[in-house]
Amino acid sequence: MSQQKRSLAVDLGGLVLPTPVMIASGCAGTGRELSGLVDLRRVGGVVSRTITVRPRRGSPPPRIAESPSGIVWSTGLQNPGIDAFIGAEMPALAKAGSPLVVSIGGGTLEDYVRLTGALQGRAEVVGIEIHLSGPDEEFERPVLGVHVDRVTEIVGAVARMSLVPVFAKLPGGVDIVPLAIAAARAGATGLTLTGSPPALHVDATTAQVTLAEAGSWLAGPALKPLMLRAVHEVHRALPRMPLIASGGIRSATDAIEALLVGATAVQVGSATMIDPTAPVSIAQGVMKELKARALTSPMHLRGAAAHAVQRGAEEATT
Amino acid sequence: MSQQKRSLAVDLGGLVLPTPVMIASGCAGTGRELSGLVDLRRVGGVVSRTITVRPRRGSPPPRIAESPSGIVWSTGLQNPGIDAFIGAEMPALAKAGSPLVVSIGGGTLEDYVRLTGALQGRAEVVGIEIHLSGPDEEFERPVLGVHVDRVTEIVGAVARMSLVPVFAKLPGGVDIVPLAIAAARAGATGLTLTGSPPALHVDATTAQVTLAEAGSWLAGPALKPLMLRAVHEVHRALPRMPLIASGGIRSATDAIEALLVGATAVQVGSATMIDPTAPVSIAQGVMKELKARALTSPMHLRGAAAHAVQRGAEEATT
Amino acid sequence: MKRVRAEILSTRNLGAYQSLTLVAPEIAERARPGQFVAAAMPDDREFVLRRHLTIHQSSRRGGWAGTLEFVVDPSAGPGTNWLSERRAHEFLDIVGPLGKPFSYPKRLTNCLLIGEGRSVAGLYFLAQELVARGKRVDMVIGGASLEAVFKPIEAKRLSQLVTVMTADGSLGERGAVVDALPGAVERSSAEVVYAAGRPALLRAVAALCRTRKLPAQVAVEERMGCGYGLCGTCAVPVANKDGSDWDHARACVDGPVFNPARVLWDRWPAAAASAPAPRTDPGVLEPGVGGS
Amino acid sequence: MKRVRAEILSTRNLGAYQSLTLVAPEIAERARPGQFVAAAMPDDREFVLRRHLTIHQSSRRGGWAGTLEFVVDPSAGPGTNWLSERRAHEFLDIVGPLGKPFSYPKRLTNCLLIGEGRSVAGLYFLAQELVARGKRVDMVIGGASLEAVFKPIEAKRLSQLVTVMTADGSLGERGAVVDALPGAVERSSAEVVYAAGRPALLRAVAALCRTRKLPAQVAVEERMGCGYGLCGTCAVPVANKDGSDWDHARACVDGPVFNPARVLWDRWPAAAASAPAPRTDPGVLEPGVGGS
Ligand SMILES: Cc1cc2nc3c(=O)[nH]c(=O)nc-3n(C[C@H](O)[C@H](O)[C@H](O)COP(=O)(O)OP(=O)(O)OC[C@H]3O[C@@H](n4cnc5c(N)ncnc54)[C@H](O)[C@@H]3O)c2cc1C
Ligand SMILES: Cc1cc2nc3c(=O)[nH]c(=O)nc-3n(C[C@H](O)[C@H](O)[C@H](O)COP(=O)(O)OP(=O)(O)OC[C@H]3O[C@@H](n4cnc5c(N)ncnc54)[C@H](O)[C@@H]3O)c2cc1C
Ligand SMILES: Cc1cc2nc3c(=O)[nH]c(=O)nc-3n(C[C@H](O)[C@H](O)[C@H](O)COP(=O)(O)O)c2cc1C
Ligand SMILES: Cc1cc2nc3c(=O)[nH]c(=O)nc-3n(C[C@H](O)[C@H](O)[C@H](O)COP(=O)(O)O)c2cc1C
Ligand code: FES
Ligand code: FES
Repeated sequence: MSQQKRSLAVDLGGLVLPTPVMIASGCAGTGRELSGLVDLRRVGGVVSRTITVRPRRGSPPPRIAESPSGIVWSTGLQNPGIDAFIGAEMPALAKAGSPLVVSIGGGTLEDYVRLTGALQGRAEVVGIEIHLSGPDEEFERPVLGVHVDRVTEIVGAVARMSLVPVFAKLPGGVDIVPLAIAAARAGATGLTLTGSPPALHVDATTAQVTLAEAGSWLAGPALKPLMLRAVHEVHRALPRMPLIASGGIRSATDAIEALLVGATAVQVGSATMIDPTAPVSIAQGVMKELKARALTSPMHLRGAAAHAVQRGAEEATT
Repeated sequence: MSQQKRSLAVDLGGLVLPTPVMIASGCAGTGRELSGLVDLRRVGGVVSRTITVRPRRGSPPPRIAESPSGIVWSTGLQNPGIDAFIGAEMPALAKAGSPLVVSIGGGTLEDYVRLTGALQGRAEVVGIEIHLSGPDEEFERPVLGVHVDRVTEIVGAVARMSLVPVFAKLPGGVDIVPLAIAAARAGATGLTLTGSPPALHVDATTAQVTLAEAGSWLAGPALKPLMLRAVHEVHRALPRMPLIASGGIRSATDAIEALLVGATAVQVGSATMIDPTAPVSIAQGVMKELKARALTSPMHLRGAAAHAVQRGAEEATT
Repeated sequence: MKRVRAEILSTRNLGAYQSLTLVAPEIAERARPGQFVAAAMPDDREFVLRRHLTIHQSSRRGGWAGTLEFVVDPSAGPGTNWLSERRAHEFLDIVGPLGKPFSYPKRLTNCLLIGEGRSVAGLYFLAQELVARGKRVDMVIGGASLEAVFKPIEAKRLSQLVTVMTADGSLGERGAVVDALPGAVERSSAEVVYAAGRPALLRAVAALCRTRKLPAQVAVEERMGCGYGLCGTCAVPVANKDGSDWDHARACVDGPVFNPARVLWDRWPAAAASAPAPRTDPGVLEPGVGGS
Repeated sequence: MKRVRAEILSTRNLGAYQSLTLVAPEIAERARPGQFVAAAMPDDREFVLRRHLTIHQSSRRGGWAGTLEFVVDPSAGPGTNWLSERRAHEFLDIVGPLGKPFSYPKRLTNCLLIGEGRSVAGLYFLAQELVARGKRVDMVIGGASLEAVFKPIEAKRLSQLVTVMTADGSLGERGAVVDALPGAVERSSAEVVYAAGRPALLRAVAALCRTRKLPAQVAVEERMGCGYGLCGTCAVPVANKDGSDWDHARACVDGPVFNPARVLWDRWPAAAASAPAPRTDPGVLEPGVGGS
């Protein structure tokens, strides 16, 4: 083992990233902003904000508020639409030096098909992340990706069309294992666990719901124990599926916890907003940990968490 | 309005509580402990720990750990079983001076039927709260109350049998509106929103899952934005249904936020553990707020939150 | 834009506010009026985002060279309160200078600067630079009461005509800053208007300047998640150049200084809404279904 | 049990530890050895539970009447670290005294007290009360190194025979406390054993006392959610009196002092497990499915 070179590189079902620490969707700007703040060549990967077929102006301000150890956000997925994105934002993001995963979102199957088609053959794009937390325009349901039928249909279509690895970002705040199994069966290369769960911020003084209510979501450290449970359960159900942990990761310890319960890589969202160098310092911390444990790859940590206590509650006495 | 007497009393579908601030299940001890710490006559109501048919020893230690602004707990629902509970704990809890709601939990329909039967005609019990977050032993599913079919069946059976109001405590971390509608249709008097969502605590140093993994749950301030969203969505779907908010409430402001989005009462769990007088000081804070707003009842706050911004994201531009 | 660990050189209480002066030459050298910095909050707190602070002073030369000053309202919330309790020789994690600064008029001379409360702090930096460029500066400032009017003496020092408004009449005239605008524009024969403060005030400034056909720049304080363009949470509705369409601009990188004629005030709820209703008004609250 | 806002009278650094003395007469008057207090954490922190602290000293009489002392290990985590940074004249929100205390032997005389690290602090309070009752006290104490041995001089003052063990041999003998137990029991002709510390040490004490048929009491430190019986998180597996059945007792109200003969050590994972494996041992980690 000591002969083997130590490397942070991870393999997500064929997509090899230089480090396991990526920047989460919606927290990486439009291409130019990060360059002055962090050396993007040392970031494992960047996920673009979620791009839709048509441009979206997003939610009116305010779009952000705080909760205990959390951030409630509601951008309404503002984005320039796929054409403008491919024309300007995508080249800038790709040039910045980190592998680029494009997040796509929509309300109909057709949306996802068109988005995947538009990205086909674009050399800058190393992967597609499927955002599934928006409203379902065809089935008129508040959240598209909460239903096994739609996850199967949409992930299946994108996976069949895409020439690059496809990651399904499953919604947070839901019973996740059935959705994970559906996405895996439909052909996803890997899963991002999880999207921000639905949240609400209320201002008691003015008696107002502060942010756009249908599109407010929780991010930040508060999510960590929920993310760990989701990763853990899905890893147990699908031990071979590459998992990318997202939710509450801000330190190397957080990242290692996610790897220990089954993640292959992690995404850092709000921690990047607060400290743009976090994705690099977290990767450095993971490297330090590998050295301390005499391991050569972060993938050796994967799913290695032992169980301090037996599973579940004790048998009832009779 | 100024002629009317100002009172904190709230009416939960026929169950009148002296204040809208209750102590949540599992955080109120076994009857004797709280008396020395808080004047229980000034607490809106006490929910017992969840009682099962047979005694349960619960999970092995450790059973608690912290996460950012949260508590991860795993008691494994330790309890003496319904018979011993009725013999000793229930009288002590009732004598303490606050209206007593008994939480019942099980893995089969029969469990719930037997528990409701055992409580029938017990004058000390003003209500039943149905715990639905345990594993389903009949259907072999990890969480019983995540499925509309089982919520309908179990809540229906308990509601039909019970002579006192019945509150379904719906699991946290799930798509909640369909479950709420099912519980309402099945005859629940009200809903407790929500139970602790499933969580996990990992110790990176020892590479161990710290607490019993299948039974670890998140409590504490971190939950507030998730609880507010759940209450808000269910109140919109079921505007007449009495809702009891549970999750992250530790101040009068938190409680008022919950009332503003549709709760009639609130439960205080971890905040009672940290400060046993919290349920009283929160009620006092609500009273102060009523005075400041020249309102005579907390029920006037119910669902009064205005919406600062229009619902959801803006229409996409074309 | 730099990220630095900056030592606090000194702190001062100024009426209702607290000022902090930092040693941050990398930022101070580049800072221009209207720009801001983002200060990290301490570890272990339940509030995690950086706090954004308008640069009040930034000195490139002289005894204070390399220093940077900002002003906080300790009563705003936990973050500004924490900042207000910092003392000399402690360190802050600061990113800056951030955002697009005010631009200076090339030909025009008479500048009217309008602000409320602590938002005035950034205008003094601007006033100083304008005066150094030979412009005439007049000011309208105000606050709830004497305590909340930020450095009125400094306003007098930097400008020709100063109008001070307080809600309780404890300093200057009784009333809101917005009430004083038409008179002040008249008196100062303003050719250019600058403003900083709440959206409602900025909207009033925009309306006045449109009527009087005066060029104007306003600095907004929309809530921010990052401050450097990553998160898209600092939205301000702005028309494109030819007015044919609009989109949400990012206040942190496209602003915080905007041309008020291009802001779509009707699409900005905080600007459209009147001030929050007083808490004693029961009318704010419609009885819910459970109400009597 | 009382809840008080207690002023910090003084603080002291003691090797690796920090001691805090509070003015809390309502608690100090009732406190007995083995009991603990629960200190609230400050607002706005992301760690919210009270921290539990064994009472090291509690004075009913004399110059220190009404005071209470406890000792924290600042390196344990954020809560104890915050406590270790408190200074005189600040206030703490404290609930106590909590839990069942040690009981004193009626007839027997020779007491052996065993503890590790800062857990020894509570044993000194016990030793003092035993000595006041005319008992003979011997002690085995220890720690990782000299710095981590809590007040060895005080141990000497309170007891006849003291064995000090350090992992690095920097004070007393090289080794763990557990290694010194058989010899110490022999030398002290112990009739009663008291212990405090990690479950693994307590388990070793339990085994020794069972073999030697010595009565014993051990104070556990199981993680607690509240400290006063509300939450049921402080589980310790304990046999019922006749040994026919067992259940999880609550360390906070049924303990923290237990009869070690009734604790089901095999059902207590922290007692069953050996010390955490060293971090440099790759064997702890089985390669996952993605491993090479
Ligand atoms: C470009 C810019 C410059 C600023 N300059 C200063 C300054 O020089 N001095 C200063 O004290 N503050 C300034 N602010 C505002 C300051 O950043 C916020 O008030 C701060 O985030 C509040 O933090 P808090 O923890 O004290 O209170 P919080 O609890 O976060 O907020 C308190 C209240 O203020 C409101 N609020 C939150 N964020 C903002 C915001 N960004 N703008 C306006 N209101 C907000 C919320 O509605 C909340 O009710 C500026 C903000 C921006 C965007
Ligand atoms: C009855 C009792 C008496 C105690 N007396 C003292 C005392 O006198 N002085 C003192 O410094 N500490 C004492 N402790 C332990 C102290 O309460 C915990 O170490 C403390 O909660 C740690 O808080 P923290 O924020 O510093 O670290 P945390 O981050 O909360 O914990 C640090 C590490 O300590 C472990 N831990 C957490 N809680 C406990 C616990 N209750 N017991 C043992 N390990 C724990 C965790 O595994 C964690 O890895 C006592 C605990 C109990 C239950
Ligand atoms: C301001 C903001 C904008 C976001 N935008 C998107 C987005 O466009 N698409 C998406 O899939 N997730 C988006 N997210 C969610 C993040 O990608 C991430 O899943 C979430 O923030 C949780 O991770 P964190 O705790 O590391 O922030 C956004 C989060 C924030 C805070
Ligand atoms: C230690 C502990 C034990 C609990 N036990 C139960 C229980 O037995 N039954 C139940 O329905 N909920 C139980 N809960 C959940 C609480 O009732 C409550 O729903 C949850 O803690 C969230 O509220 P909070 O943020 O106010 O703590 C428990 C919570 C804690 C922290
Ligand atoms: S605050 Fe993040 S983009 Fe402006
Ligand atoms: S710590 Fe809560 S019951 Fe013991």
